[in-house]
Amino acid sequence: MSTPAVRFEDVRKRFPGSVALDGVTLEIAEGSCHALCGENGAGKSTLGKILAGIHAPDGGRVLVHGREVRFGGPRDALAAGVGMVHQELAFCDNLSVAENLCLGALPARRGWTDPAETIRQAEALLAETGAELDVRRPLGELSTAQRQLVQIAAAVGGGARIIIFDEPTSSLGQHDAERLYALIGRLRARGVTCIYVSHRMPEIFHLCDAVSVLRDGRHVATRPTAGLTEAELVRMMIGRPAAEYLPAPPMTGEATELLRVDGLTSPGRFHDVACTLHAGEVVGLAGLVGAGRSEVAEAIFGLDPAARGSVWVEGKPVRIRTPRQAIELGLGLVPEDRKKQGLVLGASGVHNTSLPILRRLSPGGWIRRRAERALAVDYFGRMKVRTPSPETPVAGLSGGNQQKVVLARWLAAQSRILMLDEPTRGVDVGAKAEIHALITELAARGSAVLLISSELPELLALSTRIVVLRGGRIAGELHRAEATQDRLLRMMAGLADEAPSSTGAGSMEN
Amino acid sequence: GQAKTAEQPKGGAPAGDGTIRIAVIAKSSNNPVFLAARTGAEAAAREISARPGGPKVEIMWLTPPQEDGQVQAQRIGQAVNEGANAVLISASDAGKVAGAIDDAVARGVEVMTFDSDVPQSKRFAFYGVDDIEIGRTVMRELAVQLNERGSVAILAGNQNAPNLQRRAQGVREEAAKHPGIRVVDTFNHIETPQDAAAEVIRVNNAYPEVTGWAMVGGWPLFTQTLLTDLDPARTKVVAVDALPAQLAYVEKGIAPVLVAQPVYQWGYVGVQNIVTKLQGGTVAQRIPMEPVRVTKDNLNQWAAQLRDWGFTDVPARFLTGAPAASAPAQSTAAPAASAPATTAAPAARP
Amino acid sequence: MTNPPSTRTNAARSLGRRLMGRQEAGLVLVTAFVAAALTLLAGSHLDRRAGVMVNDFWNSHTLVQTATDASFFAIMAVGATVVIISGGIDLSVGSIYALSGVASAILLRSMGEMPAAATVLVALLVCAGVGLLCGIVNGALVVGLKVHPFIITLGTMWVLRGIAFVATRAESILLPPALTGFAKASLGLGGGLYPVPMLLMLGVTVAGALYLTRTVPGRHVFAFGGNLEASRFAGLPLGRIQIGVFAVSGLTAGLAAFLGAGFYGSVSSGDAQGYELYVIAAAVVGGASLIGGRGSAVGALLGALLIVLFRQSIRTLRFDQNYEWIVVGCAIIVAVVVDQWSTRAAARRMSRAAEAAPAA
Amino acid sequence: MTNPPSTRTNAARSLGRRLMGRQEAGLVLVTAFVAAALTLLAGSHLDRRAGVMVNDFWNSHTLVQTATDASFFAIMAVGATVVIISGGIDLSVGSIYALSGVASAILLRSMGEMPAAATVLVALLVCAGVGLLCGIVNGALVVGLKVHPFIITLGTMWVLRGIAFVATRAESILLPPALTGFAKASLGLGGGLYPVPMLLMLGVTVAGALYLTRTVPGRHVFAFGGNLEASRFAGLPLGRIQIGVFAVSGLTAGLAAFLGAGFYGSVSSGDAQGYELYVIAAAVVGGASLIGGRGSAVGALLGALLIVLFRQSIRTLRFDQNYEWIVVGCAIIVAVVVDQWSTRAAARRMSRAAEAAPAA
Ligand SMILES: Nc1ncnc2c1ncn2[C@@H]1O[C@H](COP(=O)(O)OP(=O)(O)OP(=O)(O)O)[C@@H](O)[C@H]1O
Ligand SMILES: Nc1ncnc2c1ncn2[C@@H]1O[C@H](COP(=O)(O)OP(=O)(O)OP(=O)(O)O)[C@@H](O)[C@H]1O
Ligand SMILES: O[C@@H]1[C@@H](O)[C@H](O)OC[C@H]1O
Ligand SMILES: [Mg+2]
Ligand SMILES: [Mg+2]
Repeated sequence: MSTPAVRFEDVRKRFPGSVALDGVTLEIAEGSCHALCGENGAGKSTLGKILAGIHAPDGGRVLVHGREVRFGGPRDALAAGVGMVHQELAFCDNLSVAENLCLGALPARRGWTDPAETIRQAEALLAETGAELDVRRPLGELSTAQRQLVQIAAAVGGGARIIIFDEPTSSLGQHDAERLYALIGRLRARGVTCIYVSHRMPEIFHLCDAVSVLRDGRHVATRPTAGLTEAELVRMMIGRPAAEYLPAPPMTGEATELLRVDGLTSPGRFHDVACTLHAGEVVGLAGLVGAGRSEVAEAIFGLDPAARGSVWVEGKPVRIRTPRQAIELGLGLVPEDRKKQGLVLGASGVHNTSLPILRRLSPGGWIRRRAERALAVDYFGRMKVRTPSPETPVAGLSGGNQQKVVLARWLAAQSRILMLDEPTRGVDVGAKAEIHALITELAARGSAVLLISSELPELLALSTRIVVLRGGRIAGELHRAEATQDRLLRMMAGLADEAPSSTGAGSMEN
Repeated sequence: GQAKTAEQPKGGAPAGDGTIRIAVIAKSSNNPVFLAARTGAEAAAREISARPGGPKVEIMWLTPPQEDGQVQAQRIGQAVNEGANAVLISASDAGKVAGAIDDAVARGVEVMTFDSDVPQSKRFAFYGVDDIEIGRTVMRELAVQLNERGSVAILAGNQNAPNLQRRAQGVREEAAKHPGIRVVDTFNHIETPQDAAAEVIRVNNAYPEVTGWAMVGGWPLFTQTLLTDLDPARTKVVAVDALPAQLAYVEKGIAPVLVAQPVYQWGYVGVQNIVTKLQGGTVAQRIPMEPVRVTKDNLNQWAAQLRDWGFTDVPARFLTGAPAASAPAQSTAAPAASAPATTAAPAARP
Repeated sequence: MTNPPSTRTNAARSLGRRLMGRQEAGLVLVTAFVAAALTLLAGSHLDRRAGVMVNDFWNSHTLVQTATDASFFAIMAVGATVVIISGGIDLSVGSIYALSGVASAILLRSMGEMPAAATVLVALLVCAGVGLLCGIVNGALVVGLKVHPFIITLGTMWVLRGIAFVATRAESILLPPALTGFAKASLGLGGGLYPVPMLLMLGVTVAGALYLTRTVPGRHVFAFGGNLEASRFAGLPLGRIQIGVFAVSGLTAGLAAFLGAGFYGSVSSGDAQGYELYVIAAAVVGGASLIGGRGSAVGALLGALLIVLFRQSIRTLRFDQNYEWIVVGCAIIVAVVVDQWSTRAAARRMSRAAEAAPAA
Repeated sequence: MTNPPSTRTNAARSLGRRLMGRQEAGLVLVTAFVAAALTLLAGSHLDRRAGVMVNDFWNSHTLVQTATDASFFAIMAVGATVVIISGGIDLSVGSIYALSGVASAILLRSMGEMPAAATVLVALLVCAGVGLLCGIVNGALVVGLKVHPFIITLGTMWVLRGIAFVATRAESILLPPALTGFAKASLGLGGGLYPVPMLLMLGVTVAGALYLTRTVPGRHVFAFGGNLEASRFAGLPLGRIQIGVFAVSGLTAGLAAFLGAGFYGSVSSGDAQGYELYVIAAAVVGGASLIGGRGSAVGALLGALLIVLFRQSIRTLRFDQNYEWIVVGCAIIVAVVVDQWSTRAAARRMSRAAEAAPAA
């Protein structure tokens, strides 16, 4: 334990538009699992990418096992035994899983690739993570969760001695997350050093020995997790005590029905889905990854041309074939992947906010730009969106703030029926609490919210009722009074109610 | 390749049904001068087919859409493969088609060139103007118009066309003989009327001293813009060719002289000579085409001629006084123009 | 451009800013620099009318002629910019130009003598209509067949020119003098100066700028090109947007053809062959990104002007004509590189300014 | 194609499968269909040598000629496919063709009389070398200046042709007969049949297919075009990959120029003008996706063959030549649409098969 596995010394990095790292100095002990925490945009990923050779620091030094390194690219880092599980799941969809897994060093003999060897190596890598997949499949066919597993296998399998996990569980359900925890345990047993970036508090305390906190690109503190409380950690991250990490459950009474779907079916995706949303209600939609939750929401929103079924809005039967019709009926959808589906990254916050309702702001097709800006500024203010200016392209905002812009869009559209698909994925604790508060407030003001989340505590805390989807069919429904994490998990997995769970998620509850 | 008789199977004998199929490959179908060549070739084919006891003649028009020597070579091969008896071609790039011509001849197909020759090949005859000479003529006429004094710009079309290059060379050679004339430069351009006209306007601004234009093709005068932009009192143009749109420039005195190629004859005379050759007759290796000097004096006659050659855009005002189709197109005789350079050269007749 | 604002110039400045961003300001500088260099390096000649020596480049005739040369490209480049912002490309504009011109000429010929105003109107309507129609066909094919715009417009580039060719058999067709009278109206300038092409170019640019920055369909084009998936989730009418951009591109090609038919007084099926590449180059030099999501009408105008200036420079400086291709090819690459640098520099400046000023 | 495998045919099948996927099988069917239709619809003529009537299309001369005509496009299309798989585009191949040919002709002229083998070798080395060099310049500019390949290769398209033009002063230059002797060698076929272009085309296609499917640099091209970010994360040498694809494209243009110079016996700076679009069209008809990540060398060959067949059909079926543009334009769009449909259908079949059989 004399020389640390990694030492950052006064590391600096600036991007056009922001200072990502402003003189970070910290050490990661050999063989430890070290958490990196901080708000969105604090610089966690940037620090990881510098270690993995993807970015070159503008200043400072990086020492690996006591020796200064200057990586010219990821290849150098891999050679020095540093691997990274990236936050963005980037793959070549046109190649097979096997080729993606071996991409950095494709097996070859005398200049010719060796497909059999590629498959063998890929299967070995995957076996390590416990994922079961045909490595010959094109990667494009995999679900998000499967991609996440492949990403992990790729980083872990390179024989790296230091591995950076950048929000590896953000797309994983409970079950797969447990497998990852086990994997990390095995890695540590082999003496591998892990750097673990996450916004999920329970994970950090469950997995890590020490935690370093970054704020605005600066190192705030490094502490052993033993003896640290969640509240203390949150205070270090956001610079003030978080009032309430999860808000109180919303009040409910029977109110007017805003949305009802019945017999909703999309062949091969989901079957016979029925549910009802009332004004003032937050209905949770639970399910394992791949259960079809996103697909259901997208189908309701008119994005699935193959979907059939009956839909009523405010009691009237409607046919929603395009998102446009959905928006006109007062629906809003915050999609699962904000960068791909939510935002025009190169456009300003104002333009992103007004996007679906531009026509309403533009009599005769001419945009009333003053009104447009005022609207955006109003909602940015209410939602505490942090941006240099409303005209700044949203590409330059942190993840949490980007998510708030997507939410602001539907508030500005006055949508009464909101479907939120993983609204806090990859969002830091502070922003998460604000989004939670907002959901509660929206319901209180008479909107109906359909909340899709893979984080059960979030679902349990916010929902009035929770509908569980399994394999594209409704597995059941639990009222908040009867819902517990354990019951939900069993229902999601299709287990009998009584059997006790072996990989208790309960172990993660603080 | 001379005097082959019909008994020899390799002598380009007619196909089984006795039809003579002649592939005509002009430089590009985008160039209006070749429109008349096609009309001429088809007229000759009709006439010969109508003769009692004469062979049936069929024209295969295989002109590529854009100038490309390589494509022309390919089309020669295709014509041979599809049973053509003869090929009539105006080469975009002589070097490129020479091999294909020789291959065709080796496979028993007669080849004749027109407009743009391939002298190094085994083609049996060429029919067309002498390009160096026509360039000289243009410059000689221009020198007269300029009273032997002034700066001249040469407009030369596509820089890769060998016949146009030779014409420009002829212009320069002739200019050297006129001490009062200075050539400022040779200007190439995309061969569309609008691009050519834009080039003339640009050069006029950049070289204000230019008072004479020697054009080895008529392109910019297919537009009307220079009718207002060139002042006949100051600038004189002499151009090769005299297509319908160019006539207004003669009328206005901007282009007092056009050195016209009787483009219809390319096809008409070409087909006649090919048939003569296929039937065992003798054909001269070089059949000179004499350019026609078009001026105000023979403008209406020329206009009527153009109409008879198949052009649809001859301005009506030039056609009113003219004799209704004095049938010059039917014979191979050139229009009876009074100009000195005018001679008709129907070379070989069966 | 980043000086502290003074109240006096504020009004004019904000007007300018409405149509022109930082990006375009950089291009204006480059264009001005090239023009200044040409003026300095050019010789001079005696103006016969005025009887004084004038600069070979900086004289009203050459300037108006340069603007005229640019006008055809610029008008089409505005349309091309719209397509490029949407992430597409339109290779068929040269052919649309030819077909629109040919269609109007054939129609006018068949209609016989007409009053001047009627002639101009018919020509305008036919050119614009045919251009628009071709554009809509392009768009509908792209949307309906789900084939990359490069291939669709490559196909229609051949097909449309083929139709124009079959219709004319490569003959050039003259247009009635009324049309030339319009396109070459002196509007009081006199002396062989024709301001109409320049004015039409400015008009189309302003219209394009307003369309792109101030209308809903224009804004939708940016969203479409910026992120197609997000545009779908935001309920934008994707098919209509994509058909729209090609319609605009076709329309501008038709307008350019109207201008060209009038100005040159004749049309042929070979017109504007190869212009598509110049037009795309102009749009990109003007700051449009071929990846989509970025571009401006004013930039397109400036891009076209710059390319024409480069070509002009060879003649003005009396270089050997043979080097034209080499010069233009190099200049385009250099212009795009310079534009990208200045854009990046502007972004850096902006971010530094944003850092200095606290969040709004 | 989805029948259960039988052991007997397995070996041959797996060999075929290595070079040809489901995608190409569809194209082979389309090509065969077009050829069959042409044969049925074509007339016949007397073969003067053999003295028998032969089909206008289905005769050894026409077939070899069609393959020869396709060979130049096909060789370049293999290179274009590599660029397109990487997500790029190369507009300069026609100019590289011209410059390579011109360079070798000038050099051979200056070297005077040489033995035949030496002449062929020098021409091959110069053409391939110049092509490769131009390609590397393209790639280096794209990588170094961070400018879209469309613009870089548009610029070099003009510049390289300009250089060829200045070097030749637009004259066409003849090549020594040794070269023609090589390109037109009968290889025992005789009777005016020239198999060399066809063989070279097949050779380049097989080399291209092996490169793309079986070598590490080839797989890297797919990765690069499939997802740039993922390729970066995997530590791939991005700059080298991108320079590499343009180098391959330049090389194939140089090889096509070598073939063309020999076969036609002369070169000029105007050679292969506009071929870039045919070549790209061939690659896309052959299944390459302009978005990147998809394409094959065998597809490129078939695409080139199909386009040449479409052009051929106008003559074989005795349509008026004037309709060539219209026919080719329509055919290209139709071919790409058919290809996309069959690809989608294949994907559906495959996914259905995958659903039926549980994952291994
Ligand atoms: N490639 C880039 N270009 C420009 N700015 C960047 C880039 N990468 C990161 N940034 C900026 O650097 C800052 C730090 O980003 P980073 O991704 O390291 O944050 P993070 O702590 O990982 O946040 P999150 O929790 O949202 O993942 C942010 O302001 C971000 O916008
Ligand atoms: N791009 C894709 N290609 C093929 N199948 C897909 C794709 N995306 C998702 N699927 C499949 O569709 C089904 C539903 O997936 P989806 O991820 O939308 O479910 P979900 O319940 O919303 O889970 P998540 O937590 O990821 O949002 C799964 O069987 C998944 O494998
Ligand atoms: O004969 C010439 C022809 O070859 C050229 O291409 O166009 C103009 C004509 O004068
Ligand atoms: Mg991050
Ligand atoms: Mg989902």
